[in-house]
Amino acid sequence: MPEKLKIGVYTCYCGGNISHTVKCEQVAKVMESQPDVVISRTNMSLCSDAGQSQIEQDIKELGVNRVVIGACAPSLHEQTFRGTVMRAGLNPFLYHHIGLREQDSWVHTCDCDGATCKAMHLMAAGIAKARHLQPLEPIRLEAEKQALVIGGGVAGLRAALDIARQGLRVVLIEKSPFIGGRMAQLEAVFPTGEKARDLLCDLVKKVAGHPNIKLYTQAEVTGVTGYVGNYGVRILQHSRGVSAEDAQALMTACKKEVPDEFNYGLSQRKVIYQPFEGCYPQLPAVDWENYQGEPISLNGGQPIVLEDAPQTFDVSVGAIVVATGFDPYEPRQGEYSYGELKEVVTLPQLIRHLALMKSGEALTWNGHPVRDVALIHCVGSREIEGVDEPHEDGQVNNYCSRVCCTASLHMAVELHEKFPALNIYELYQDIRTYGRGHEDYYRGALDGGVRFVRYSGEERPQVTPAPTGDTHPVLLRVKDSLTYNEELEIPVDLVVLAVGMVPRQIDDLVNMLKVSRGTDRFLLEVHPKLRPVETAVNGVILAGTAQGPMNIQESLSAASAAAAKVLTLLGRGKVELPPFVAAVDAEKCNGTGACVEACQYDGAIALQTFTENGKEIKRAVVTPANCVGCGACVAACPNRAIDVQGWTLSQYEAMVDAIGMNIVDLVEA
Amino acid sequence: MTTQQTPQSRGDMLKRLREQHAATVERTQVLLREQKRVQQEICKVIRDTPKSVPEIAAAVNMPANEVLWYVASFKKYGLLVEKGMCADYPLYQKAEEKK
Amino acid sequence: MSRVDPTLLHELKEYGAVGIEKCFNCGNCTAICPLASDEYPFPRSVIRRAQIGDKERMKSQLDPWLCYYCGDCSATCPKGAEPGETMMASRRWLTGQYDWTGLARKFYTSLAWELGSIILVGLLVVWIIAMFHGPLVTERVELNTFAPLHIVHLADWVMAGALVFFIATNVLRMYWLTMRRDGQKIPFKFYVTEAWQLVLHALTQKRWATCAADEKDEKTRNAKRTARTIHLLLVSGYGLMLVLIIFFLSWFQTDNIYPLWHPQRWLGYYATVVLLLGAGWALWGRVKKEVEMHRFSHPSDWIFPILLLVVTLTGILQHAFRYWDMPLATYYTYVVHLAFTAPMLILEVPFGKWAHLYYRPLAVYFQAVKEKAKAEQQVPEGALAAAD
Amino acid sequence: MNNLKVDALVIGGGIAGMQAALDLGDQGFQVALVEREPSIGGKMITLSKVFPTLDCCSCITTPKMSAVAHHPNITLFTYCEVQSIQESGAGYGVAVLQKPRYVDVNKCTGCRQCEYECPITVPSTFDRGLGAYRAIRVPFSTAVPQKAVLDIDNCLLCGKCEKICPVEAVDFNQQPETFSIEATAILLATGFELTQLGAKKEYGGGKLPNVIDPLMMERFLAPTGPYGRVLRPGDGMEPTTIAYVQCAGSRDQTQGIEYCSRVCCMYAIKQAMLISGALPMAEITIYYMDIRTFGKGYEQFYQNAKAMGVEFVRGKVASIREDEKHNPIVKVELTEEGRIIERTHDMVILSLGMIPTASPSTFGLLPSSDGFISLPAINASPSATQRPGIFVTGAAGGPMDIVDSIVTAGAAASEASAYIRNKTGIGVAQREVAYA
Repeated sequence: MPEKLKIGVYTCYCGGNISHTVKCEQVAKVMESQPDVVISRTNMSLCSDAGQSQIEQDIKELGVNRVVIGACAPSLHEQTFRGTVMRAGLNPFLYHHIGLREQDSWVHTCDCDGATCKAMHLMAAGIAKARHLQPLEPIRLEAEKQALVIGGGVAGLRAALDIARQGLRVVLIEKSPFIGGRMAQLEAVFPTGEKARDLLCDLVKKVAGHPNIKLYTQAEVTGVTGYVGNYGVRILQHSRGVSAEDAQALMTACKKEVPDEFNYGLSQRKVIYQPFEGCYPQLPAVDWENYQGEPISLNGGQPIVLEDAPQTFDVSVGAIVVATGFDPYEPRQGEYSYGELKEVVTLPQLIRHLALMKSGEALTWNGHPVRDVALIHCVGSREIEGVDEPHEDGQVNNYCSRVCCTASLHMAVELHEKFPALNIYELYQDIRTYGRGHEDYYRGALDGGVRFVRYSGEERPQVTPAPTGDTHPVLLRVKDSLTYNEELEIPVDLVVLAVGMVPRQIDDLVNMLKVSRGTDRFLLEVHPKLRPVETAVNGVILAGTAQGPMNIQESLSAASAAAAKVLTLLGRGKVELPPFVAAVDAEKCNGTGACVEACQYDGAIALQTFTENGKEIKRAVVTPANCVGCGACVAACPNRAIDVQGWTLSQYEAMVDAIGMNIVDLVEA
Repeated sequence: MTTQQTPQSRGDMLKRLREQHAATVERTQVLLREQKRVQQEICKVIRDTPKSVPEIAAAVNMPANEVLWYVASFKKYGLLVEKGMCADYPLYQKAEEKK
Repeated sequence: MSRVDPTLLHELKEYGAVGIEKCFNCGNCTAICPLASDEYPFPRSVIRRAQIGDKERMKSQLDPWLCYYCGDCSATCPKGAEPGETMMASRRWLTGQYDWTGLARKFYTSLAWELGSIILVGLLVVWIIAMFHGPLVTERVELNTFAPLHIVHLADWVMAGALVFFIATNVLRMYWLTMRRDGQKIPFKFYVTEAWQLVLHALTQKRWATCAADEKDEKTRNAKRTARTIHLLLVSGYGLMLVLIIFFLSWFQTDNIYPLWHPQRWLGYYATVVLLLGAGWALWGRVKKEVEMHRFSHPSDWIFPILLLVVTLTGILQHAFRYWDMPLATYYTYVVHLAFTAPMLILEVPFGKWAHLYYRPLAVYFQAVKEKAKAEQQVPEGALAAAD
Repeated sequence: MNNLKVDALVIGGGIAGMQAALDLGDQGFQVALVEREPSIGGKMITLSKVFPTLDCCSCITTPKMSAVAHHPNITLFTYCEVQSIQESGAGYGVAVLQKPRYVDVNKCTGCRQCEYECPITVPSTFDRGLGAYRAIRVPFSTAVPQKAVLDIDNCLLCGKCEKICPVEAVDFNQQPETFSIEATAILLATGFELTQLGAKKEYGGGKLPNVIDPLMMERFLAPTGPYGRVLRPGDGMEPTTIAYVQCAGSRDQTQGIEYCSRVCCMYAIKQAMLISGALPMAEITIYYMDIRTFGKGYEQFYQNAKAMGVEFVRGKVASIREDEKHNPIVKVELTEEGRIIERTHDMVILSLGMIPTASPSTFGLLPSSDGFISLPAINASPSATQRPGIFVTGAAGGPMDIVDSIVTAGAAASEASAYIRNKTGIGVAQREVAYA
């Protein structure tokens, strides 16, 4: 004897978001008269404690056994209300959520009656569906108590450490032969002036010495399968090429040199190399891309050819932390005369240039003394569509890179301290020294006599070679809004471009993980406030600048927050997946295999042979953990033998019927 | 923690508390009288026709910002309702007495 | 198009600018200033020109002279950039620019030069008197015997002539830099019709009153009013003294003792009192540093009031000695008095701080002339538009 | 009250504190959360909508408040103040003062009959003094816990509330009580306050009725606001020209605050957008020195506002006076043109800055030169403080927006959990974890 349906219907005002357009009281009134509805209520804010308590109370006291809520988007609060329903002792999937806000009130702000009518239809459809809801159980799976962290920069290191020191195992992989990432290329860091590599060393020491962390350098992800709690990740690792015994000798003997990316091409390095003193691992590595099989003679002996023997192995992890970091924006050829004038460099290059200089040495560039230097802000950031030339993908970097203002003022202060006679100009749009201690750099730069010139993004400064005979090699032209929009000419010896941040080239990884990017091309979180470090893919977590521009402090915080999420996910060794996956009705299935063909996901559905009454028959079998519930198989099945649980065809039909009802009938029902 | 009290002992307790908080009670009694007076005056002004805050302020001879505070309070507790606009000012009228 | 010149900022610092580099151009100072206008958006206009090193504009702008240093800008500056002091330093710098001899620049940027010149001129006066003075009558005070009136008067006129020459040539340069540089055509008639402004502002510093009138805080308002009143009294004091000495020297360099009703007595006493008051107030203010305009002091801010004070005091002493009939004391004080008066007038008036006495009213006058000319240029356009 | 032993104590029930408590509770730690107000929710629950997504604020906050209240691992203490923190054993002993609500929370159902019965009306701090509530009231409609609280300083002691209460929850006999919590780790989430409205006398804040602070504007924009619509507080007029004065409490030496408060640019822009929605005819001007829209999606948000017609004027407002109709008049140099203008608006919002709510010394910590808790390892362990086991999250560690607060909450929770595990020797595996 099936239990009697008792549907509770709730129409939320959403603090006015819905009720400003939709006449919620009318909707609730009409819903009251729908079949099986025992209670229909409205609430100012259903997700509030009081609202949730009301639902609980109705379940307990009125015996409500199906709950229909018309409120915000289900993505926002479906989970919240599942918890509410569950607390009251009802199966959490006996509840249906209708997005009245996104689907109705927000899109029909000028048509209150129409929106109210639509709300009635949507709610009636929800009630119709609710009549067909069946209790479901989430898919519970054992979770691997190990996480993969991709990227050995400061965020990756911090995330790995934070996960590991709480008892989970971590596989940390880094694409390059050495860990430390972009932070290793910095010298003093704001706002404290500490040495970047000292800070990094402390962190690396902890990571390297931690028993729960396995570190792989020169390694990258080549395949991802599985789901939260049970990801199978294939990793390819290149060989180091040298051993502890022969490394020094080989490095000495190696003759081939290439521009050193650690110094942004300002110096050369060998193809067997260590990027900087104190790097980790200390063992030099072979740069296979540039080495290209060139024989090396050790002490006049037989020439040796080093060989890369890449290894592939699989790891099982419960969650994946993406900490792939950023690249400094590389200006286009000719952008601010970059690449055309030798006197135009990027800020990261200047940092390396200063690091390479001996202490007490005068500032020179290209052999010439530098007396006047200009730093241009927002290079590759805050670009304007229709003004700035689009990048390869047709987009412009319309975001702010967040760190460049403070970084370039930090540089200005440092330059002023080291070279007091230097004239420094900062060409900016807005000074964004927002963080703690950052404004001090602005003040420090002003106190040090740095001149500020404010340009508009619509008219960026022009960098041109100075006419022959001028006192300086480069002439900047800029319309300065601080000088009443007059055009200024600034003769300088060096132009420094404060380049922004762009995401790393990780298209393969993005495709493998099926995570999405925002319009800024950085990886996208689910919601900046509700789930700020999680991606839409369960178990894939973001840490650091892969998500967007951040400074070191912020990267560390984001990485720790990511670690907290991993711990919450994997801490108890189990994960729960939503039950909205395909289910085969054995009675109806006759093994056509159409579903298997239609399925896009590995191992989600397959034909299996059963013996029934002595006959061998084929039937489709779903592996719930691999199914995403897309419904492709449902459409393909000629026998209506497959349904996606929670979204069955009969439910759809009931909803369509309700949607199609005449409003008068609906009201009079 | 609260113990079950008889009405008699409750009355005694309140009396005792009022003695303890004599200064507060005195101050709030003055405040109450003032609030009652303002309420009566404002309600009188808007009993028949809806009025804007500056109009009420002129009628009861009080600063407009103070009147607005009272209006907000009366609105919250259902003593008056908004009744349309006059230029940039919303109009308020006394709510009908609930029976 | 102007070319940025980083040296101007350093130059201004030599003229005593403080904090000018701290300015991040928020515009607070200009908006808080009761005297700034769209045409003269100072102090930031001045600060900005200085920051980018636009020397030509710096030279040609009247803005620094239109400021009376009420100090609102400095008091409310969010960055502590002391805009008021930048205006002060710009006035010194401009004085140096107007002055073709180069002495003003030397005096403002080198204390040794300024003090040295004062001492030199003082010693010169002493030497001249020592060489050419008349007989020393010791029985009674006979100043005119010691320093014959007609010679002193002649020297007076020669000095006045020199002053007029230097002032006139510097003023001409000021006129050239500020009125002719920007290519605006200014009909001569406005120089005539607006001339009254020059007199009015020289005598009353009328604009200064605006600074006080705008002030909301009563204490600050009173302080501003006091500052203006005392300054006015001071100006009236030395103005009067100058007139008296140049045209009525015979009243002062005399061996007679006039009765109290005589203008020599009461005018002299009035001038003496206000000079003492003004110079003393200025010096005391600079010691206390309570009001904005006195928080920073360039050497030139000290030297001028000190000279004024010494000159006044020696004047009083000399008067007293004659009263008490002390011939030698009178003669020596007279020498000392002249030894301070001469450098004060010769150096401070055309090349020093005192130059603002005429540059400021001139700037107000020029501003008025410019505005008239601009208004006239705009009227026909408007009229034409209306006719269309 | 009995003494309580927990793994972590979170001080402050704003968004950062709630999130940190949830992150720790979800990992199975026992957490106590102490909030000085009668309800959790902090500043965030008073807001209208939040940037850059323009989600309605209660949609984000109220479920978190509810989750905190229902979490099996979180014990909530509202209307409590931390009095001292002493080192004790493996952690800290914290003395907490429970202020009397004069309402028995175990009995109160939040029916609000007492509130309707109460004869005394007082300015509502939730509405920043511009709305009203009664001397006994539920603090606001979505308060957690949904329990009444009696303001004894404005109480007539007439006893009406006690009489009407259907569950006899009103208890005039309640006394302040002190109890102690022993915690291995402490998370400070004490948040921020705005600088004083009247701090810069040139702006006339607190004197001119139509010059207000941004949290007041949040209340006007919120659907539960005091007027139910945007009106200016001076006379109830629907404003048509509205100005924002940026850096009214930050980056100003004369106010002793030289740092940037980090959120003001975005909240001004956000409010401008919301006003444009509520009052389509409104003209909104934002007077600024630098627009600091640095976060993810913020620059685009700024550009959208510009495209919507919000006017951005570069210049620091020097002074505000009013005309005879109490319309504020703003004086500012248009720095890009060198013109000085005086512009009359119906209403001016001073974008005040952020200062810490609690003095760091309360927790035995030294403040930094900016007054916020100093972060000794900002570039290594950004939530660590000078005392081991005490961590900071949200605006207590410097001005911060909600997005950053939530991330730092996760970070502080992560640091705290590692610390607790290290201190107590409990690994992830052994921990008996209770889940919601």
